[in-house]
Amino acid sequence: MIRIQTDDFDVGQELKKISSVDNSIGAVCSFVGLVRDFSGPRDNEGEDDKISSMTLEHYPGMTEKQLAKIEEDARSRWELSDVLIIHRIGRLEPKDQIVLVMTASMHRDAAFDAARFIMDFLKTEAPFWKKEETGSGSKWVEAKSSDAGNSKGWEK
Amino acid sequence: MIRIQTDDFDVGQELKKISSVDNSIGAVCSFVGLVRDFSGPRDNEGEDDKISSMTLEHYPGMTEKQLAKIEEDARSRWELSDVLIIHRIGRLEPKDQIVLVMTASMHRDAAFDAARFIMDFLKTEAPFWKKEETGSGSKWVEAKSSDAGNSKGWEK
Amino acid sequence: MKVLYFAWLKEKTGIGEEDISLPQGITNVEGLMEFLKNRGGGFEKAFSDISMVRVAVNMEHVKILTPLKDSDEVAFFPPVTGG
Amino acid sequence: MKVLYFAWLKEKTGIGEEDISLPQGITNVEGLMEFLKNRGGGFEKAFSDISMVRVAVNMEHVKILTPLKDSDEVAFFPPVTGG
Repeated sequence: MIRIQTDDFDVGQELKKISSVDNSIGAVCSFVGLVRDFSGPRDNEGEDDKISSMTLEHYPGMTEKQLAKIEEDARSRWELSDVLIIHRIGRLEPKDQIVLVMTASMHRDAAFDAARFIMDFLKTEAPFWKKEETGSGSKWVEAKSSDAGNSKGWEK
Repeated sequence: MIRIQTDDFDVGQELKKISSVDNSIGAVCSFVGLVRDFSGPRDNEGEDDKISSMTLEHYPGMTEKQLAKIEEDARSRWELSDVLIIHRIGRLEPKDQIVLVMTASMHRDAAFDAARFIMDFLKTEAPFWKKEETGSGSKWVEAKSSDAGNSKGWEK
Repeated sequence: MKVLYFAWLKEKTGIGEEDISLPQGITNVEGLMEFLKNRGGGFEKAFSDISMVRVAVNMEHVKILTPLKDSDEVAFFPPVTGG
Repeated sequence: MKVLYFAWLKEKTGIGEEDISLPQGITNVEGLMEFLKNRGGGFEKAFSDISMVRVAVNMEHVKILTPLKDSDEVAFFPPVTGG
């Protein structure tokens, strides 16, 4: 299931829902991405570069389409009982939750692999853009080349 | 932090605590193991083999010592802001949560790797034993050889 | 055709979305980018370095030599940074 | 020395814990297992196939040739199945 929302989410509640789907679920892997208060390598930045807030923009329609494709791809690679992807949009502050990927399976290897796979592809395929506000102004976050490398690693 | 307890845990609450430790945390990976209602390959078992409950025994003292060692080992391999391991003991029923491993880091690769590493070693090093109750009696769960293989894979 | 702009491409062009007819002689994404850049002003800035621009046609990521037809939805945006 | 039994070793021997003196001539884990097995009854059953038994000395996993001293805490149990 894919959810794009401005509201926060509760991982405990989502876990309760997903684990009650089926008595065969033995493993649930959950990944949560959080807003940090800095963006680059930590020691290169002064107080002015501390992030006070962040705004997440997306491409409605394409986001859901790309995430559904990633979910489907994960389900074809691993035996998964359920998959949940929640991504927040709008204004967020340091420590806020941005994204949740939750994968449920009979086996822990499948749950771990699938969650990581989904995060790697979400980072390179899902049309979200972050703009950070700092003491010295606002700027669009630049993509990391390591993210492109991570999703390439899954190609068969 | 290591906790051995009979009580259930709330992953959402634990996540809130761990992510408020430090504004540099960008990634939290949580693994939850759940009680399934069957143990072997699914289609080999009839109604009588359905698990009605399970009892978890452990070796007090050694459990904490082994888990602390696994946590320390994970912290030496990856840059982690925090680590939480909760393992329940006593009587559990299908769908109940058994174990939580939660790892917080600046980066998602470290969080994923560390959580998986801890689970792999917990499965082979931490002195817990499961006894399953089914319609046809009770039996001690046998260790899976795949678990031993998983923890060997991390050896340097 | 519907053309969409996101993140700093939206800020530079000053618009999020517009409806245009596929211009005469333009057959692919690269041609459309050149056409938009030639409008000058914010569009020239937005497309000054096309190595910084990513494209989706009908909500799928595509390369710049992808052919276009008038019914397509084309979106321009920087490399994604979600998650 | 303190000797502990867990899971089905506890069920077969009928005890979870006992205090014994390191028996004369016993120098390592293997010797102690042989000694316990020779008690007969539940102990003989518990140690009938030592490939099924795992050992910890002072709460560390050890191999069966590990030497023992009288102040050690020794535990016998099946392969672990937590998580």
